[in-house]
Amino acid sequence: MDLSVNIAGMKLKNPVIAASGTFGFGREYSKFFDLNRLGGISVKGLTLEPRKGNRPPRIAETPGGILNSVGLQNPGVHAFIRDEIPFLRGFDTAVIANVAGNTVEDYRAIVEILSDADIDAIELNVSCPNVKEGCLMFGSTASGVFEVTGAVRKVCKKPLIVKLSPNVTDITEIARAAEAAGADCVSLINTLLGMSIDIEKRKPVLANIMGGLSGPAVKPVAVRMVYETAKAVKIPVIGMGGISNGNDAVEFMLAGASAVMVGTAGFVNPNVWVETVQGIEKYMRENGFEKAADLTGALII
Amino acid sequence: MDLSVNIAGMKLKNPVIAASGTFGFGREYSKFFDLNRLGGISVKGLTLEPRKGNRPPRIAETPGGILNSVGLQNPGVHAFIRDEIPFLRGFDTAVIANVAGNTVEDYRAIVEILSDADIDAIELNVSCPNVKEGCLMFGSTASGVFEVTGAVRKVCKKPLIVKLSPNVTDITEIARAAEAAGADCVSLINTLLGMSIDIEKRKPVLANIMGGLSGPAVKPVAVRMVYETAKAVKIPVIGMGGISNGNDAVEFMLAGASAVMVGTAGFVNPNVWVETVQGIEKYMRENGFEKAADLTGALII
Amino acid sequence: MDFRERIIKTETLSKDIHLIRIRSERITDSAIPGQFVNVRCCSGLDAYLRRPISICRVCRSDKTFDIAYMKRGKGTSLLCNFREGDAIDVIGPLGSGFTMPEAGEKIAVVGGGIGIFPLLYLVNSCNDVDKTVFLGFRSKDAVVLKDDFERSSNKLVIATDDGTFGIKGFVTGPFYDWLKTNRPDKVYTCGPLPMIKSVAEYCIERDIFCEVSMEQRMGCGIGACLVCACKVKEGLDFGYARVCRDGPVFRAERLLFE
Amino acid sequence: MDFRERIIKTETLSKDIHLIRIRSERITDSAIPGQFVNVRCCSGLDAYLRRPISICRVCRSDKTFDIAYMKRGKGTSLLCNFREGDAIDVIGPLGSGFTMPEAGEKIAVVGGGIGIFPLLYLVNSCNDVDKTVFLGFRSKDAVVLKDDFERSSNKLVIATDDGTFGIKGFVTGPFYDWLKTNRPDKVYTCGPLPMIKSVAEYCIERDIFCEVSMEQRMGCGIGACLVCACKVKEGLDFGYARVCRDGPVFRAERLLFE
Ligand SMILES: Cc1cc2nc3c(=O)[nH]c(=O)nc-3n(C[C@H](O)[C@H](O)[C@H](O)COP(=O)(O)OP(=O)(O)OC[C@H]3O[C@@H](n4cnc5c(N)ncnc54)[C@H](O)[C@@H]3O)c2cc1C
Ligand SMILES: Cc1cc2nc3c(=O)[nH]c(=O)nc-3n(C[C@H](O)[C@H](O)[C@H](O)COP(=O)(O)OP(=O)(O)OC[C@H]3O[C@@H](n4cnc5c(N)ncnc54)[C@H](O)[C@@H]3O)c2cc1C
Ligand SMILES: Cc1cc2nc3c(=O)[nH]c(=O)nc-3n(C[C@H](O)[C@H](O)[C@H](O)COP(=O)(O)O)c2cc1C
Ligand SMILES: Cc1cc2nc3c(=O)[nH]c(=O)nc-3n(C[C@H](O)[C@H](O)[C@H](O)COP(=O)(O)O)c2cc1C
Ligand code: FES
Ligand code: FES
Repeated sequence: MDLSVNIAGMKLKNPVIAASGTFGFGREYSKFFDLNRLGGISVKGLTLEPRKGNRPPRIAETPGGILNSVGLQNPGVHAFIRDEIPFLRGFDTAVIANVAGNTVEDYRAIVEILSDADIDAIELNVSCPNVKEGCLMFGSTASGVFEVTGAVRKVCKKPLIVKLSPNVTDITEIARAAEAAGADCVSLINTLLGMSIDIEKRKPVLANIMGGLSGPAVKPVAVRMVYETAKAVKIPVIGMGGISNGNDAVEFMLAGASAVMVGTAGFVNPNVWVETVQGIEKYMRENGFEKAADLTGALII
Repeated sequence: MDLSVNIAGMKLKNPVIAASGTFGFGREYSKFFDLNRLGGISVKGLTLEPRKGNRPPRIAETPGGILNSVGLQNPGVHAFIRDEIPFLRGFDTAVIANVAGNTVEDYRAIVEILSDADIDAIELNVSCPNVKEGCLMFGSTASGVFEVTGAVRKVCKKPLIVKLSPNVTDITEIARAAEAAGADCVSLINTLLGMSIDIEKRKPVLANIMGGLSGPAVKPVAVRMVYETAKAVKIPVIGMGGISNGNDAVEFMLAGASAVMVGTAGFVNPNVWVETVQGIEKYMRENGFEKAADLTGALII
Repeated sequence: MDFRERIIKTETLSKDIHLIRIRSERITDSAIPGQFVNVRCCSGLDAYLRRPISICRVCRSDKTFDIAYMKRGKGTSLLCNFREGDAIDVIGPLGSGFTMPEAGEKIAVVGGGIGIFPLLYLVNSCNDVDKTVFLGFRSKDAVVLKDDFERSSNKLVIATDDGTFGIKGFVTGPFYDWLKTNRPDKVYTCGPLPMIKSVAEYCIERDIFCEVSMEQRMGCGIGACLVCACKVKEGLDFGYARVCRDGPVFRAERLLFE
Repeated sequence: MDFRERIIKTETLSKDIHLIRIRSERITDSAIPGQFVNVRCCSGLDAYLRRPISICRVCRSDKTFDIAYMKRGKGTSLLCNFREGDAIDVIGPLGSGFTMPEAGEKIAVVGGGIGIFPLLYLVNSCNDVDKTVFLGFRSKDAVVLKDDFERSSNKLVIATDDGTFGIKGFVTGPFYDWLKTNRPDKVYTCGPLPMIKSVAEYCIERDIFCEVSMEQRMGCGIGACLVCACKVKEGLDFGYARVCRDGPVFRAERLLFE
């Protein structure tokens, strides 16, 4: 059986990638399992300069999911290149640099820097709901996504993944804008904007008031958007949102995803990434799939 | 303690309303509890002519929620007036006629008919995700909502509630359009568009492929949208989406809702409506609120 | 209203089939064969919706009833954790029941897989009736409640898909053979779609009274949400009836199988 | 990796406080005072995230450790269902521990509410040290583990908010009184924010070594997700450290209380 998938010019040994922001730069989880078992790692969202992130509390538990409002706390792209890439390159797994900015110029600058770094792909986060200005604005309109993707494309020497926000009326319009502007791949979904209130304190649980919803609760919305997007664009789609096991991953692949990312579920079960790979394998074996790539879009309508 | 609330010219004995589509015309649940205990009932979505609805399966269970694709099966407005209003009027609870159509003309015609019927308010469903054409299209743009609300307003002699779709980039823009066109109130959220796949059959669980997500899973998205909307408009807001008890209802009211609707949770617990009223009462008692109306927007930021 | 009742015993009938006996005056006082209960499998979100399970046996004297279920997905797996003495939240009895045969009539009952459970309650409940029962199972391991059916019927025919028990093949085979020399007053069927469809059509062609118990995914289970649609004739047109309230038992003529 | 361990016993310490003793070589072999475990309270969605709970006692010889927790919300309520013999999924030991005092040193420990649990493991673990312990509780009913603290400290002072046990008022009162005539080498504190903030500031002013164990809502619990932020000094600026990995124990000087 062949678990490998080719997307956006990368060959991944399997379709399971750690989702950005849930996996740091891989160091912590490397103590729990062998990172070589992952198809890839999308690192914590990077910005040009270091960012402190938002005030705590930054997390709230909701029915079947969580809200987070980390707000892009990160050491900046230079520290990433200096301190983290060498560590990540110690493993045979694709390294995807997730990036964000406030202005088109920010995005262009960071992508230019990363284009010369030893990474496999760049994932453009145009959809982070947890920062006041910047990336959420780009991600919520087709023109915004077109503009930032186009600007970045000119300087990007790596495969370019654009990560889409689910907080939009029509995800296909946004995905097509990314494709038209030169994206090699789209990934979705980022978190759904949500809010939770502590009724005893009469205050929002998150200091930031709102945060991004992820985890099992969002899965049906994510699967729907992946399905719609995969039909709307020709470039490959990376699916995510609530994946907790191999069956969930298969669901996204049948809906049209070429690979998947897994995040929140790892907080509960640090084995989730490895188990997801094993689960996909088991499904393939039991259902007569030779290649993981054949799962993509194999839904019968 | 005063549980009553005034919204859109109606006086409700308490802020808890049965959500449209989950409560039929009240007959079934009347065998489980005394409908007099409800603030109001929003009936199953009505159309001008009877509708058959979608092919089954029409429901899928998802993590912490459900997808439905009933597709507005209903006996038509005339049968409602003839057969159901007399029954509903046997109870001292507000009757809200939830209506939908394919064209502005449909909406106008049904509202005109209902304006002379013995009901308390009309809830315009411009946001049903389960019918191919029609109401979803209106609900997803501010101009569509403005158009249909405006057309209906001219002939509507009852308090007019416009029910908003959460499947939009900016809910406040849509809510403001409804307000500008003359709505007396907005209710939200309708269901989030979602999809679920049976990986053994490799087919969508729902015959309709996609359906509307409701239940606890959507609560954080709903609370966020109620919070945003209540700040954006001056007309009252009815909040819903995943409410399962009094604490959830209080969460929506603190976020800005003047009343709440409860639907899906009743499938699991037919006592949920009564328990929600009791739960609000308990919270008020323990937290020194004299009037339920004082809960509205009492969030401390 | 409180729907919690006490579990009197639990039993494993086969690898995948389990039985729960519940004490409930509310349910045993009014239940009729063909009805079901809607069971909460956990108190939280893990199997959020209730699961519809047929009433399989009722003992009015000691106020207990049985449900038998196959362990399949999340909900039924959680049901396996229930133990004697536990409280279980069951709404019911729900839905329409079978039209009971008159004394002296001759009936045939055709059940497959989990469809046999409501039929046991049916055959248990009719006296002075000539009852022939046809049951289909996957294989020998899956055969359950054989003695119970045997006791309360005049004749019991079992078929298994793989021939490891009784007649090999679908249960419809021996039933149609039997029909060549027998004309029942009423036929009742419940089980996999291809089976019930075939039985229904066969009976309609021969103008034999036939009732079918249908399955569909449910929301409320009481008729309010319209999710449990079942395609039925409405005059010259079609419409959707509610399995939970208009059914689960329907006259064969009314159904439009897809 | 499998994080399931066996529960050796459960115990109710007071109305709201419960203790679970768990056998785990993995955890007892490496744990140090101040560390915590991240506990899965159910296998499903009802309390989705793990809950961080301090290690309260370790017995290296029989490979067991204790956690004590207050029943508050969904997760801790579910924890109350666990019984002797059950498996429990615990990741740990996690986080930084306290700087242990040297032999011959004099320490003071100031704990309030659920903050007392990691402090018990601390005082239990240091020998040849002069230990004075100050514990604050809401009221008499809430006083737990008194004998344990008494046994392993030189002096134990208890205060209750309502004066139903020990000294009336906040525990900081007797601690500051004690400081007038005593100068500890190290002070350790854990508990409600106003308390730890006051203790930290008091010690900083007097240039006494002080370590504070912090609480924050967590996601991963291992340092990967950055949700458990705690405001700390970074040069002349501030930054956010991770309670789960950079803490939960921090030097008082490093913290910026909000
Ligand atoms: C009127 C009626 C009577 C029934 N009687 C019995 C019985 O006596 N014994 C028995 O073993 N089974 C019976 N079933 C089928 C039983 O309801 C399903 O097997 C069960 O719901 C599966 O739940 P799960 O959690 O194991 O599966 P999951 O796949 O986890 O269920 C997911 C969702 O789909 C629904 N679902 C899945 N399969 C079915 C199905 N076949 N029919 C209806 N809903 C389904 C579930 O209720 C749930 O909402 C009956 C069904 C109906 C409609
Ligand atoms: C390092 C550390 C050690 C701790 N040690 C102990 C201990 O030994 N004994 C004890 O009783 N408690 C301890 N706590 C607090 C304990 O984690 C919370 O009481 C518990 O998480 C509440 O969960 P719940 O399900 O009851 O509440 P819920 O309100 O249902 O929890 C909802 C979410 O908020 C989080 N949360 C709620 N309160 C807190 C809190 N005070 N701190 C962190 N997260 C919180 C939960 O983990 C969960 O993710 C510790 C906390 C930390 C950070
Ligand atoms: C704590 C946290 C931090 C995140 N940070 C980022 C980020 O920096 N960049 C990004 O593109 N997505 C970020 N995400 C979104 C995830 O990558 C992913 O899109 C989302 O969580 C849905 O997947 P999941 O349900 O498997 O977690 C973050 C998610 C979480 C929970
Ligand atoms: C089975 C079902 C049918 C519904 N039908 C309608 C409808 O006809 N009209 C409407 O405006 N909303 C309809 N809704 C949406 C609900 O009224 C409500 O907006 C939504 O379910 C969120 O609330 P809840 O989570 O409490 O169910 C339906 C929801 C469900 C689950
Ligand atoms: S399940 Fe709601 S109508 Fe049948
Ligand atoms: S909880 Fe994830 S970094 Fe601390």
